[in-house]
Amino acid sequence: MKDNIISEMDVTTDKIKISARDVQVYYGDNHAIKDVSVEIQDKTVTAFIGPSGCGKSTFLRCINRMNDTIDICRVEGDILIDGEDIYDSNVDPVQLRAKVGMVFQKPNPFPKSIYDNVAYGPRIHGLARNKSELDDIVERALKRAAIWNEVKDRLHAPGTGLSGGQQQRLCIARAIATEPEVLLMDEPCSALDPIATAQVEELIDELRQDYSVVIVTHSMQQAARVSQKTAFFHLGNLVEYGETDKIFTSPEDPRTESYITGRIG
Amino acid sequence: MKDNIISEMDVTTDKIKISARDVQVYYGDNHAIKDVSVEIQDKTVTAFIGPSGCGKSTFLRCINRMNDTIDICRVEGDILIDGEDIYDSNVDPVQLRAKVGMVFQKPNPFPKSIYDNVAYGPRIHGLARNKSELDDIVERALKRAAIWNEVKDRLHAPGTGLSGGQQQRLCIARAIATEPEVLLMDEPCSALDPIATAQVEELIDELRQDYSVVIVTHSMQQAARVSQKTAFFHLGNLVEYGETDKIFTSPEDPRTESYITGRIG
Amino acid sequence: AVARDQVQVAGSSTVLPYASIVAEAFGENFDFPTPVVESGGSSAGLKRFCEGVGENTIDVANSSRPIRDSDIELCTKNGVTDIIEVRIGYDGIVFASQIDGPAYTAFEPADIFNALGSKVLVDGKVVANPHTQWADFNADLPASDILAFIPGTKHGTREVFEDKVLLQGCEDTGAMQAMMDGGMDEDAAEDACIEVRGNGITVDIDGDYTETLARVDSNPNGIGVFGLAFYENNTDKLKVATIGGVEPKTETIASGEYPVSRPLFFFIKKAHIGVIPGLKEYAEFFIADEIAGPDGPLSAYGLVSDPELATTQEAVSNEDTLN
Amino acid sequence: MTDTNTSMAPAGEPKRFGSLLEQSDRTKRRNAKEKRFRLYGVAAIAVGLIFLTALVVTIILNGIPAFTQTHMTLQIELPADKLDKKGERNLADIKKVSTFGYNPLIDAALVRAVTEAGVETDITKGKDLRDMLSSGAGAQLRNAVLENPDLIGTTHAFTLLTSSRVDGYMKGRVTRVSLARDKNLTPEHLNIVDGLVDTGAIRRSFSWNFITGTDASESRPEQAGMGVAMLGSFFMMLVVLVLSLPIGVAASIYLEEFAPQNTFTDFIEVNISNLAAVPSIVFGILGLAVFIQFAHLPQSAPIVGGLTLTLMTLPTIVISTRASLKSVPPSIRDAALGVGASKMQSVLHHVLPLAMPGILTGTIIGLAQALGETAPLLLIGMVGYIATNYPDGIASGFLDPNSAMPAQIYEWAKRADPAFYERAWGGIIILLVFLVTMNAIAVMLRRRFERRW
Amino acid sequence: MPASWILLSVLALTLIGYFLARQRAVASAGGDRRLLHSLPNYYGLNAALAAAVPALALLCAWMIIQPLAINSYISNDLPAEVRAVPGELSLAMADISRVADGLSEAVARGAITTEELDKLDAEASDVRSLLAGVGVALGSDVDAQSLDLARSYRAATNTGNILRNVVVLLVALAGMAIAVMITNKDFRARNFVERAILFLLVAAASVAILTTIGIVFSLIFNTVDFFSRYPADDFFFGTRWEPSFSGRGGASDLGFLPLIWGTLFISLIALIVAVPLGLMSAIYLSEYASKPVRAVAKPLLEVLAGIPTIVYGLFALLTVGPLLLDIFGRDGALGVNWMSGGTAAMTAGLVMGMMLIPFVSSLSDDIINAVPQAMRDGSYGLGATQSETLKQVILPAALPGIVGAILLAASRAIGETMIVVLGAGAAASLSMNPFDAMTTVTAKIVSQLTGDGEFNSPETLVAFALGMTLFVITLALNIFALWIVRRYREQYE
Ligand SMILES: Nc1ncnc2c1ncn2[C@@H]1O[C@H](COP(=O)(O)OP(=O)(O)OP(=O)(O)O)[C@@H](O)[C@H]1O
Ligand SMILES: Nc1ncnc2c1ncn2[C@@H]1O[C@H](COP(=O)(O)OP(=O)(O)OP(=O)(O)O)[C@@H](O)[C@H]1O
Ligand SMILES: [Mg+2]
Ligand SMILES: [Mg+2]
Ligand SMILES: O=P([O-])([O-])[O-]
Repeated sequence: MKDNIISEMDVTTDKIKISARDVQVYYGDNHAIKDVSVEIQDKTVTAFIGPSGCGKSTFLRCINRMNDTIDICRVEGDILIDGEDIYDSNVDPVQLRAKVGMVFQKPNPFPKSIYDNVAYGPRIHGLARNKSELDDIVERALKRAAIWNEVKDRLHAPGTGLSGGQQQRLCIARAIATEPEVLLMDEPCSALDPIATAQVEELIDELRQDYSVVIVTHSMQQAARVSQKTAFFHLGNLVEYGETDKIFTSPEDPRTESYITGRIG
Repeated sequence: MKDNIISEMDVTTDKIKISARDVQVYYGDNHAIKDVSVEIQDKTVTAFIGPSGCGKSTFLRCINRMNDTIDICRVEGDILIDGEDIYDSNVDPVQLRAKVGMVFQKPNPFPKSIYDNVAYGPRIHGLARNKSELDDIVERALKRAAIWNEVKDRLHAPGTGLSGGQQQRLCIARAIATEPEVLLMDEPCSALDPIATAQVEELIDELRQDYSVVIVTHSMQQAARVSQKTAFFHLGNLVEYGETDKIFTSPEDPRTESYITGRIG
Repeated sequence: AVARDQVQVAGSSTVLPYASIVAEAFGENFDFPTPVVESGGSSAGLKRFCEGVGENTIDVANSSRPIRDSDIELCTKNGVTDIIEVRIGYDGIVFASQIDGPAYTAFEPADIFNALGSKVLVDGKVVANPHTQWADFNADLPASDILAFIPGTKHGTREVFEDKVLLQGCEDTGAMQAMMDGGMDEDAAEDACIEVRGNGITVDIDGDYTETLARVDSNPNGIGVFGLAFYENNTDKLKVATIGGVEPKTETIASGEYPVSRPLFFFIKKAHIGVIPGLKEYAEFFIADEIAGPDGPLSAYGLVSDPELATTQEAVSNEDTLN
Repeated sequence: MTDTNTSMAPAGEPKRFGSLLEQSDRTKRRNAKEKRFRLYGVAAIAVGLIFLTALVVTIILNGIPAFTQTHMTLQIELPADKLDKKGERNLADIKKVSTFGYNPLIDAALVRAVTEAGVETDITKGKDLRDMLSSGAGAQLRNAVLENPDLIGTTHAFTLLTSSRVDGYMKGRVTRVSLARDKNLTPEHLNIVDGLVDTGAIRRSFSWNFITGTDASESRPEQAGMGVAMLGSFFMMLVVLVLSLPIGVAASIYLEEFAPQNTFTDFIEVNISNLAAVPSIVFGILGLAVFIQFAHLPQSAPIVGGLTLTLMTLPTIVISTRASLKSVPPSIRDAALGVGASKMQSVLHHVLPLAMPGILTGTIIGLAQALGETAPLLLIGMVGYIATNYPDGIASGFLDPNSAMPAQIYEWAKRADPAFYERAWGGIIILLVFLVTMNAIAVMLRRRFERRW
Repeated sequence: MPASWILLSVLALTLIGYFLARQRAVASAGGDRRLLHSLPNYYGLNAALAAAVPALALLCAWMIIQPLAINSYISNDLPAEVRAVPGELSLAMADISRVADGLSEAVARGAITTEELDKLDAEASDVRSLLAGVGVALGSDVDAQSLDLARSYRAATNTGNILRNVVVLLVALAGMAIAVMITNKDFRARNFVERAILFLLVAAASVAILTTIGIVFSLIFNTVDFFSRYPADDFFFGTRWEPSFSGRGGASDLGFLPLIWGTLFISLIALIVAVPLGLMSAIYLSEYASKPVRAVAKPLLEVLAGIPTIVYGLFALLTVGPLLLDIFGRDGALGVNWMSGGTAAMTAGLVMGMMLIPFVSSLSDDIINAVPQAMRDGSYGLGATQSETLKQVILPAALPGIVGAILLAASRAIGETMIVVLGAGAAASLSMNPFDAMTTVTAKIVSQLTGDGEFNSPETLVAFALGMTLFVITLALNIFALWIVRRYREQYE
């Protein structure tokens, strides 16, 4: 087993990958995200923390326009990825989502086999030239999501027959199989045991070498361990955003501080 | 805000509430629970820990016969509650489940209003004599599940429009509203922030005064904080079961030890 | 489009049996394909007939009623000007009841009117029909409940029934005169005469004679109104009543002794003759003596053959059109 | 917090849960309710199935006799001087003898047969004896001779259909008493029939003609068959299936998954449900106006029937498809979109397969309804005396005048001769077999797609 | 080359386009399909669509336009008096085209050579029997002018066909070529193909609108005509339905109220039968029944939907009606004398209800089955019985679909004809007694339309007004239903 505390590799750059300006989100009349502006760097892990219901998932879903699918949801403001406004009418949300992958808060495997769950993305994006390449991609994704050993003998059993944690890892495998440039993960370890959590964290750190990762988590420790930047949300506001170290050691906002110090997780 | 570390109240008795003997569970050919025997005491919080996919949820679901609903699932062995075999043909699973409540791993609010979600159990069990009594029950349950403040203004909005953590607490409120004698909770805090987690833990401790609580968790700290007894599962086997303190400080089985020491969560 | 090579006929379901018998024999004996004979009602048939001239319109319309001015108007509007009218014979209309039921074997129009009219003459006064049994007004008739299944108002038969039976009965009983004396004008009195009681005593049948038969079959007291051909095919279930002492038979109807009948027709578009293969041959074959004559298959099936068939034959072979 | 503790378990309150092994009163009540509810379910299905059984038994009892037919075998002399006066065996000459010309030959043969059988009878005229045979007998002979002119001058054995009354007698429908006032046949004829049955000349056997044959005129119920109408229905259903399923599913997908929520789509939605309520006869009016009068498609053609029924079936398929698309959980769509599938891909790859059972149900019900529908066919001219010519090819199968099974049944049920009534029920059996075969395929497909998640 | 050949050629080009574009796309990415914007199939499909769609559209248009064009070209040579009358013109043209087709047939069968055909003289030879020889029957002999015109008709058709084939093939080729040319690895093929598919979806959805427009148009003129002959007040608010024969002076009462009353009454009875039975069946099948029971019972119930309605009608008339009469009739089992004849709203309603069971049961069963297991688990976990779960969780979740199924059944009930004609009796009445004879709007549409009345009389035209009015009423009901469903819709997850 590897060292539990993952060594911080110095790969962060200063390049801005995602930049949000004055984002507002409404669910009908409910103003869920208020005036959020944030710049997320490339090759960095950014953690979103904050109390339940504060809008973390909502903001995350804005970044790959998953909110488009909720009828009553309205998004205002600009979000730029690589300098391009993703809410521009010319942007194809499909291409956007291929570039910005997502792991949802509630595991949602397709009612298909485990193999097909993972192979789906590579298939529609044409990432494999042939069957054996596809097999390789699936295997690698499952391995990186630390679930390969548990499912390697039942790749063709339905993905919905897995345990909660297994489903969560399956969904992670499914998301990374398409090799997105940005990966949005909404509480990816909530149902995972410590060892699996460590493996996923290791994966996140590895992904950071090439990609930009945004992760929502309730575990301060996890945020501290994997992220370089942290954003603290509260009641729809982005209260504080900065270096993870700084947020956890000397937060500027009293709300941040009281949230951090109340830590027990 | 209250103290984060909940004081251990000494209410444990030695009365055996649930006793399982040689339980085997199969999903088709998959032998998911192997030969598990365990005795769970009344007025105690028992934690089930173990790596993802080891059978915690499966075993938990055996205790209130929720596995009956899975076609391919087969349960062997005896499980006794208050000395009565719950797999006896005379036992009505409905009555059993009223007595043994459950919070599921994936939040599953009904597509109804928040109020109706919580009022559902009390209504079918006839716990309220009139509307205002029902209102009281709902309010109390929501308060105890630490979600009252967030939803009190939208009690008649759909429960499915809540955030992940809110849904989880709603499901907890729904389960405790029926006042079961045994409460089975499958990772009840997985989507909760530290403060909400603390509140739920407080609730669990309070419930212990009268009831028996079984909780599945991936957080060793949480297990250590809230439980008096801990069971460690591994690959379908119950590896070790005993006082929580003992399991965490001087485990007997090397597997337990390696799992515990690998802790990072 | 590929040119049409068979004669197309549509219209009355009363004429359909005869037309189909002819079409079948025509197909067997000529090199032309068997004509297509659609049913759908006289009115619908004439409407399609009058839709215009051309390949995609029908050639012949069967009808159980004469063509009316409004039909001709429609035809003219659409360019269907030369129409050959062919009367093929008569349809006898009979009253029949269940074979095991009471002896309804002799009626006068007055009896029917007294039984079914909504207002009748009782003791010199016009009153709402009080009769519940046939014997109430005619001791010769059985003492059984009045129940009649009469054609619905969509059927041409209903019109004949109203004109030749109810109206006749109304006049015979003096009810008509009494109504007119009571201040109605003639039209209003006629309308009052032909009004039936409803209320479960007269039942309109919108379906076919098969439905009437089913009703009669399950109601021993019921009498039904049928076409002669239908009755003749179901003598095992039905017994027929005489009207004015005359038994309905092809002979008595042809001679005019039996009063209730109506003529049957078909109409040909002259413009289609010579263009649609076999059209004229079909028309001539239909009214040939060996088919429509008293010994032909149509008569055997129940058509009352027309005593003036020869005139019709000549008109068809000359292609004489309506005025 | 502490105050809630005390209220949780007030001292002295009776324990809520007794032994699990015995049910509490409330549980008993609830379980009784449960049992009752379940019973309602069983009862509901039982009522439906009993009704179905009653229907099917009625149909079968009434319809089975239609599948057999009585024939008479006769030795018939075909004299050359009557059939081919010139003796050149020239088809044009032989054709000059009409079907009526063959009747005397049959008459003579009948007289001979009756004498040979040794039946005592008052009926001596061949013409009267011929009432025992179908009036199509002459045509059968003529066709045989035209096909094989060499028969002329020989005596040949023909198996001819008997008339519907004789057939009815063999089937027990017609009795001597019932013939007393019949003008087609007399009880006397039945003596002859009995005699000929003894000699084996009259036999009742399975009738393929009923399944494969053409319609016949009212004077020959014994000759009528369902075959051509069956082809008519087949070609019609082909059109309906090929058009209504894809169009219906496509329309539903658009409305349910792609259409923006606005008044226009509401308008379409209301429109579609409204079309389901439009009486089928109105679709007939529409079909007549649009396909025949406007588009100039041929009258009475299966393609027109198919198009009309397609329009009628569409709402059924759309409504059921939309309902089942709606029931696919949104998380499945999210999952697909999240890995970068396009909306179209998420629908085609995930949502549609999951909605398949409902779509197939709609198709089953819609097609079944279309298969059994008569009213619109009344207006586009597919009812009457039509199914008399076999289509000679695929194209003419769609374009030539034809009837359809329900229309043929409707037509037969109306006809005067009771023999047609029997055939109508027989036709219903064939229709049901057709229906069950069609459904079986869809049901099997549906079972493959059913799953719970 | 007949149309089927050209169709096959276009199809071939489509296939070729598919493979060429696919290959070209892959090649442009240097054989690495991962560099492509879309999956290779999309490039192929794009080219296939480009080849097929414009070409086929053109082909269709051409096939419609060419005969029209030739007709007008040829008909110029017809005598003026023939051309003046549209009917005669169409007949003359039909004759000419029949002769022309016959001549082509004769040439094809070798009964005559092309040279002989050119020299053919109508006076000298019997064209009619020549054509009869190849199976083309003519109504009359062919005169010289017809023969000439038929010959030019044939020539024009041949030329037109050749031109058509060439142009269509060129268009297909061009479409394919352009699509293949613009194919490269960055070309957004998927977007193009999906837009094309979306277009198809929209087209499919608009079929419904076209149908509605069609229905309105096929009813409206005659409806207007009706109202010009019969006062609208009397129609909409009349309480008597008593058509008589207009020959006698038009004393008909054509009141709509008794008919719509009968329609709603009978539909209501049918729904009272079908909805509980259907819903309970669905619930039992989806939640309680074992797999084999479900696999058998569901398709069996579906057979009920496919039995021709005339059979139900006969069943109502012959079996159910007398049975009810035995119970509710004068000397019946209950001795209540509510019913005076076997045909009644009740008879028709009951039988129709039976027919509608599968409409409710099968659809609802599918929808109930689609409610996620987590919902059931949630409820069972709280100690709910199966029926409580069903009634309070599953059914509300499945409500939109179930309402759809019920609406469908209601629609069928309103539109049903045969059962009513045979089962309900033809009497229009405003009675409150379900055991009275009644009739419905649709039954009257059929009977007035197929009856013996004059076509242009109010008695027949009323059928269209009835159809139109019913259409508007059901439209209103549907708008109301949509509103209800919107209000009570619950969504899971
Ligand atoms: N419905 C099912 N059908 C088939 N196999 C199942 C099903 N549910 C669980 N399993 C299998 O049974 C084993 C135990 O699963 P279980 O859900 O009990 O794990 P768990 O301990 O709760 O894990 P986690 O912490 O990830 O939720 C796993 O291998 C899982 O894949
Ligand atoms: N589909 C929806 N419809 C209506 N309101 C919603 C919907 N989804 C979320 N909300 C509301 O928006 C607010 C923010 O929700 P969000 O899911 O972003 O919270 P979160 O920060 O992810 O919380 P958690 O940690 O509990 O998942 C909450 O008040 C929630 O109730
Ligand atoms: Mg969230
Ligand atoms: Mg679990
Ligand atoms: O079909 P008919 O017009 O004769 O009633």
